[in-house]
Amino acid sequence: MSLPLEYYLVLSALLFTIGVIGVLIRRNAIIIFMCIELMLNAANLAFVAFSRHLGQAEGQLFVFFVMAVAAAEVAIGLAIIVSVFKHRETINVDEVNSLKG
Amino acid sequence: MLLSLVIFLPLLGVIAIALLRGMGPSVVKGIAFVISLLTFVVSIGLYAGFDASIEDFQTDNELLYQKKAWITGLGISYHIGIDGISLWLILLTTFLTPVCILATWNSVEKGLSGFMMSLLALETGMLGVFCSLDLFLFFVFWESMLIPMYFLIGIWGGERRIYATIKFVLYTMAGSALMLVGILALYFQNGNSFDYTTLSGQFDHDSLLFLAFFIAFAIKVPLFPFHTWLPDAHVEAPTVGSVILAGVLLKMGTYGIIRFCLPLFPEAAKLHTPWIVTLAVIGIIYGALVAMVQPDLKKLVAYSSVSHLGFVVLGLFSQNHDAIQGSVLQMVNHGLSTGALFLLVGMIYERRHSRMIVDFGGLAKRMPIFAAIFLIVTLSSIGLPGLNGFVGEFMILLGSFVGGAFSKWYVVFATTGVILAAVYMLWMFQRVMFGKLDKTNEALPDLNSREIAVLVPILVFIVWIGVFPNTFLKPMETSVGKVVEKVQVVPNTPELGHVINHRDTKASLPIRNIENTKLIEEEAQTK
Amino acid sequence: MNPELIVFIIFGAVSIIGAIAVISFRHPIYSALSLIVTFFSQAGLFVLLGAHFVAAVQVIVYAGAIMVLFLFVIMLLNLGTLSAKGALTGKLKGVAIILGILLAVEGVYIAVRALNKTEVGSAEAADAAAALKDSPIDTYRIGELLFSDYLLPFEVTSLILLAALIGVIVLVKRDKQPEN
Amino acid sequence: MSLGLIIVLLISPLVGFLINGLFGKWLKGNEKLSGTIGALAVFISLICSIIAFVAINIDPAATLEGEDGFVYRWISGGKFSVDIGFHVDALTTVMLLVITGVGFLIHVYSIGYMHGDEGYTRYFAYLNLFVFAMLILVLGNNYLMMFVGWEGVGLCSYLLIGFWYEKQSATDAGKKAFIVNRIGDFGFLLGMFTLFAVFNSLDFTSIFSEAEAKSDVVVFGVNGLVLATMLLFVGAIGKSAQLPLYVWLPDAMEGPTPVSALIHAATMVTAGVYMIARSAVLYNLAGTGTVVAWIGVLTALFAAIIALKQNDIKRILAYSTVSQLGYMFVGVGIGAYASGIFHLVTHAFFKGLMFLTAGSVMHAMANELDIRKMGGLRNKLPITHATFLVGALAIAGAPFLSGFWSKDEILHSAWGNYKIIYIIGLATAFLTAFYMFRLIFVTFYGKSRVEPEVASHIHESPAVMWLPLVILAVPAALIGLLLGIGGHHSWFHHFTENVTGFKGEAPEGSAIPFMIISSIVGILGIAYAWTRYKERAPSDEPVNALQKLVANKFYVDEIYNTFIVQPIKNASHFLLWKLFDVGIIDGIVNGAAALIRVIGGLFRRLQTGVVQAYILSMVIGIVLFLAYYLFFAN
Repeated sequence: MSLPLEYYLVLSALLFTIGVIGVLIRRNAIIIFMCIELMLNAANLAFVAFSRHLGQAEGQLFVFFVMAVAAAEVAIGLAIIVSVFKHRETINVDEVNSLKG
Repeated sequence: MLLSLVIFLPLLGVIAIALLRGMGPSVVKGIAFVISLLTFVVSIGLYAGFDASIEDFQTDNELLYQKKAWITGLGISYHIGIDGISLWLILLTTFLTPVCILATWNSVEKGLSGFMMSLLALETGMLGVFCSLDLFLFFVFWESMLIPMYFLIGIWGGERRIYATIKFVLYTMAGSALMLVGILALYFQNGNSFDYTTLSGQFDHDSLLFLAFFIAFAIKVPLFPFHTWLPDAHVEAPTVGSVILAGVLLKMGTYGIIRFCLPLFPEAAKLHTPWIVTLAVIGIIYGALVAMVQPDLKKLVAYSSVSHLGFVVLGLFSQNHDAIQGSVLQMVNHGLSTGALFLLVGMIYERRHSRMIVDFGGLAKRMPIFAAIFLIVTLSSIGLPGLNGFVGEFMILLGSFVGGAFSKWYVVFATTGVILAAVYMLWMFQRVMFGKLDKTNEALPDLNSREIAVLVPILVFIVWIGVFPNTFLKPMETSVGKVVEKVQVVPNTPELGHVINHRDTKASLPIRNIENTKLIEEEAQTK
Repeated sequence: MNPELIVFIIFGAVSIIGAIAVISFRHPIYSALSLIVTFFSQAGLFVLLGAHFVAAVQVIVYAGAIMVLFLFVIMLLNLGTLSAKGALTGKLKGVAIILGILLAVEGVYIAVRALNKTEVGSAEAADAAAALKDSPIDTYRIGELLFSDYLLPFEVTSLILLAALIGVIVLVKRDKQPEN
Repeated sequence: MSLGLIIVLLISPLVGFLINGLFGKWLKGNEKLSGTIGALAVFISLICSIIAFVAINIDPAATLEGEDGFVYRWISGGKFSVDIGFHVDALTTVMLLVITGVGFLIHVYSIGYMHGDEGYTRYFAYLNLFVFAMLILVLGNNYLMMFVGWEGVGLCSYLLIGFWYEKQSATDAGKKAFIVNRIGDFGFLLGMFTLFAVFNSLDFTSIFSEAEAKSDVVVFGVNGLVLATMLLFVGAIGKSAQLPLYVWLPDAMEGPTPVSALIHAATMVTAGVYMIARSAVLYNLAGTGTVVAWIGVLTALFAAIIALKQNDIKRILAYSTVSQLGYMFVGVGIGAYASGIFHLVTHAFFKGLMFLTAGSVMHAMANELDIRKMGGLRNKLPITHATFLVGALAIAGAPFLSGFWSKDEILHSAWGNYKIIYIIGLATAFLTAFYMFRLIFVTFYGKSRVEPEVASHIHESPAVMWLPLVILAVPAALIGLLLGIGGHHSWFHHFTENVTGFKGEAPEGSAIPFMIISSIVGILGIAYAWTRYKERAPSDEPVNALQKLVANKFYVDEIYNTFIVQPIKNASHFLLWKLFDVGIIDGIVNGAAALIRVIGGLFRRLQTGVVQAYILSMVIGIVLFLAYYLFFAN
C-alpha cells in the first residue's frame, strides 16, 4: 500500500513556495540562485510522484532532463555572478539595477 | 511561371549586387539597370499573353498563374495571378523602376549598392502585392515592401528624414495592423483558407471588416485626413523614393480598395460610400488648395497627389463601370505624371540644391528642353485633353455624374478640382519657369542626354494614353466589369440607358436613368 | 502505522526544514549546506517512490556537482555575512511572505482538490496505472527509453551542456590587457 | 467629301508644329524657313478648306457625318464610348475658311512682325498648334472632341499670351486667361455630363436626332436640356469672354499682336458662338437662348462703355472684341443663328485687320501702345492708316461695309421679340462708332505727340506685313456685302441654316428702316468723336467719379482680386495649410505620439531595475491568475 499522490504533491507545493519566498526576500544573488534550485527540485518531486502514480517512465526521464538543464544553468549563472562581482564588487541584486528605465 | 519570374527577378538582382558590389559602382549600377530593364521586358510578356476576354484571373494560362502549396497546415499557398486591373499596375511598376535607376545614376554618393538593393527589393515587394491571390502572401508582400522604403527614406533622405520615416512607417503599420485583423477574420470565415479566389458571399461583420481593410488602404492612398505622412515622406525622400512612392506605393491603396473592399464587401461598401466619397471630394479640393500655397516644389506635388487620388477614390466608389475604369486608368496616369514631376524636381534639385519655388524663375530661358518637358508633364497633371490625365479624370467624373451611387453634387464639387489644378500647377510653372532669370541660376545646365532618356519614355506613354487610351482600357474592361457586377449585387442604381453609337449595333436595353423616373413610369403605363 | 508514511514524514520534514534554513541563514555557506540536506532528503523520497535512478542522479549531480560549484564560488568570492536587509523593505517582505502563503494554499488546494477532477487524478487513471505496475520503472527501462524514443532530446541535452561549457569559458575569460 | 481631305487639313498644322517644335534648335538660324514651314502648313489647310467649302456649295448633301467621319474609337468604357471622328457641314466649312484664311494671312504677317525675336521658331510652333487645336474644335463630331479643341486653343492662348515669358505681366495674363477659361470649362464639363446623362452619348448626330424625344428628361431635378445648355453656355462665357468672365481678354493683349488678331479676335474667342450655333437644336428646345442673348447684350454694352476711356490701343480693340462677341451671342441667343455666324465671319476679318494694323503701328512706334503718345500718324503710315480706317468703318457700321450688314441683321432679328435688347444693341452701336473713331482721330490725326527719339524712326512696315493688311482689308470691307445682301434671304443664310437645323424666322417687315437707323446712329457716333477728339488727346485725369469708374474698368479686376482670389489664397495658406493641416491633423498625429510618450514615461517608473520587483509582480500575477482559475472560474 503506497502513499497517495496528494502527499507528495503537497510537499512539492510547500517546497516550491519556500523557494519563491526565498527569491523574493533575499538580496544575495547566490542565495536567490539556490532558491531557484529548490523550486526545480520541488517540480522534480512532483514529476516522479506522477510517474509512479501513472506507472509511466517519462516522468523520471524529464527529471533527468531537468537536472541536465539545471546543471548547465548553474554553471552559466554562477559564471555571470562571478563576472558581475568582478565588475561591481557586489552581488546584491538591488545594486545591480541597470535595467532601470 | 513567367509571373514568378517577373516578381523575383529583381530579388535576383539584389543577390547579384550583394555578391558583386566589390567590383565598383559602375558594375552595381549596371546590374541594377540591366536587371530592372530585363524585368520590364519580361513583364511585357505578361501583356502579350494576356487574354482580355477573361474577366477573372488568367487561371488557364500557366505563364500568368501559379498555385503551389506553401504552408499547408495553415491553408497558405503561394498563389499568384493577374487580371486586367493588376496587369497595368505591374507594368507601371516594372516600367518605373528602370527609369528610376537611370534617373539616380549619379546622385547617390554613399552606399550605392545598398540603395540599388533597396530599390530592387522594393520592386519585388510591390509586384508581389499586385499579383498575390493569397491573403497571407499579400500581407507578407505588403509589409515587406515597407522595409526597403524605410531604408530609402531613412538613409538617403533629407534633413528631417528620421521624423518622416517613422511617421510613414507608423501610419502604414497602424493601417496594416487593422488589415491583419481583417485578413484573419476572413481566414476563419473562409474555412481556414487564405485563398482569395474562394472568398465569396456574405461575411459576418462585413461592415467592420470593410473598415479594417479600408482604413489600411485609405492611409496608403492617402485619403484625406490620413494624408499628412505624405508631404513629409515626399519632401524627405530621395528623388526616386518619391517617384516610387507616388508612382506605385500610393496605388497599392487604391488597388486594395478595388481588389478587396469593393468585391468582398459590396453591401458594406455601399453603406459607407457617403462619408468616403465626402472625404474624397474634400481631399480633391483641400489637396488642391493647400498645394497652391506650398513654397516647396515637392510638397506641392505631394499635395497635388492627395487631390488626384481623391478623384480615383471617388470613381472607385461610384459603382459605375466607366468611373471605375477611369479610376484604374487614372492610377496609371498619376503614376506617370507625378512620377515625372518628381523626377523633374529632382533634376533641378541636383543642379541648384533647392526645392524652394522662390529660388527659381526664368528657367525656361536657360533650360528650354527642361521647360518643354516640364510643361507637358504639368499639362498632363492638369488634365489637358490629348494627354493621359484627361481621359482618366473625364471617365471618373462622367461615370460618377451619370451613374454614380451618390448625389451629383459630389461630382460638381469634384469638378472644381479641375479648375484648381490649373491654378496651382500653372502658378508654380510660372514662378519656376517664367520671369527674369536669377543670377544664381544662370549657370544651370540644361538636361543631358541621360536625363532626356529618363523622361522621354514617360512622355511617350503620357501622349499614348491621351491619344489611344483604348490600348489600356480594353484589357481591363472585363475585369472591371466583374468588380462592378459584384458591387451591384445590391440593387441600388438601375442600369443606365443604352448607348447610342453608330459603331455598336443598337442596344435594346430599356431607357433608364437615375432621375429619369418619369420615363420609367410612362413606360410602365404603356405596358 | 504505515512504515512508508513514517519514512515520508521524516524525509519530508527534513527537506522542509532544510529549505526554510536555506532562506533564513545570513551566511551563504550555511544556506548551501542546508540545501544539501534538502537535496539528500529528496533523494530519499525518490527512493521511497521507487525511482532509484533519479535518486542516484540527484545525489551525484545536485548534491555532488552543483553544490560543490556553489560552495566553490562562495569561497572564491569570499562572501562574508551579508546584511539582513533585503532588497525589499520590511513592508514588502511581509507582502512577499503573504503572497508565498497564498501560493502555498493554492498549490495545496490543487494537489488535494482540484486534481481529482482531472483526467490524471481520476480513479480510472489510477486503476490503469496499477495495471502497469507489473513492470516496475527501473533503470533498464529508463535507459531503453532514453536511447530509443528520447534519443533526440538526449542529444540536445548534451548540446546544451556543451553550450553552457563554452558560455562559461567566454564569460569568465580574462580580457586581454592592452600591452603598453 | 472624303475623309482623307479632312485628315490632311487637320494634320498639316500638326506637322508644322512638330517640325518647328522638335527641330527648333536647328531652325533657329533660319527664320525664313521656319516661318515658311509654319505658313505653308496653314496654307495647305486653307486649300483643303476651300475644296471642302466648294464641295458643299455644289452639293449641300456632300457633308461628312456619322459613319463616314469615323476615324477610330478613342475612349470606351462600360457604357461610355466616344470616337475620334469628323463632322463637316456648311457651318464647319465656314469656320474652316475663317480659321485657315485669317490664320494663313496672320502667319504670313508674323514672318515679318516677329523678325529677330529670340523665340521665332517657338512662336510658329505655337501658332501652328493653335490652328490644329482650333480645327479639332470645329471638326469634331462630338462634344468631347470639341472640348479637346476647346482646351487645346486655351493652352495655345496661354502659351502665346505668355510668349515673352520674361515679362511678369505677360505670364500673369497667360495664367489668368487659362484659369478663367478653366472656370468656363468647368461648366462645359458638367454640361457634357448632363448631356450624357440624358442621351447616353456625346455624339452630335445621335444627340440632335433624339433631342426632341428626350426634351423632358429630368437630370438633377431640372430639365436636362435646360441644364445642359446653360452649363455649356458657362463654357462659352469663359471662352468667349462674356460677363462675368471677360476679364482675361483685355489682359491677353500682352501677347504678340498677331496672336491677338488670330486668337483673341478672329477665331478662338468665337468658339463659344460656334458651339451654340452647333447646338442650335438643343438651345431651341430648351429655350435658353434668351439668357444667352441677355448676357450677350449686357456684355456688349458693358465692354463698349469701358472702351470709351481706355488709352491703350490694343486694349481698346480687346474691349471692342468683347463687345462684338456680345453681339454674336445676341444673334445666336435670339435664334438668328445664321446672323450670329455671319457677324462672326465679318468680325473675324475686320477685327483681325484692326489688330494687325495696330501691330503695324506698334512696329513703327517701337512698341508704344499709348494712344496719347501718338497723333498725326496718318502721313507717316499711309497704308496702315487706310487699312485701319477700313476696319474701323466696318465695325462702326458704316453703310455697306461688313459690320453694317451683319450687325444690322442681328439687331433687326432682335426687334421682333426682344425690343429692349434691340435698344441696348443700338446704343452699343453708337458707343462702338464713338470709341473706334476716338481711337482713329487720336492716333492718326491731329498733332504728333510722339516722343522725339521715337519720331525719327517711324516708318511704314515691310511688304510682308502690309501686304496681308491690304489683302485682309478687302474682305473686311466687302464680305458683308457679298454674304449679307438680301438679309435673311441671302445665300449665306440658306447655306448655314441647313446646318443649324433651324430656320430662323425672318423678322417681319423690311430691313431697310433698320439699316437706316443703324447707319444714322453709327454716323452720329463718328461725328461726335470728331467733335471731341479731332484735335486733342484724351485728358489724363478723369473729370468726375463716373469717368473714373469707367477708366478703371469698373474695378472688376480689383473686386475679383479682393473678394475671390486673395481670400482663397489666404484661407488656403493660413486656415487650411498652417492651421488645419499642420496644426490640427498633424497636431493630432504628433499629439498621439506625444501621449504615448507620456504614458511610456509613467510606466517607465515601474521599471525599477530591481529583479525582485519584477518577480514580485510576476508572483502576484500567478497568485491572482490561479485564484481566479481555481475559485472563481465556473
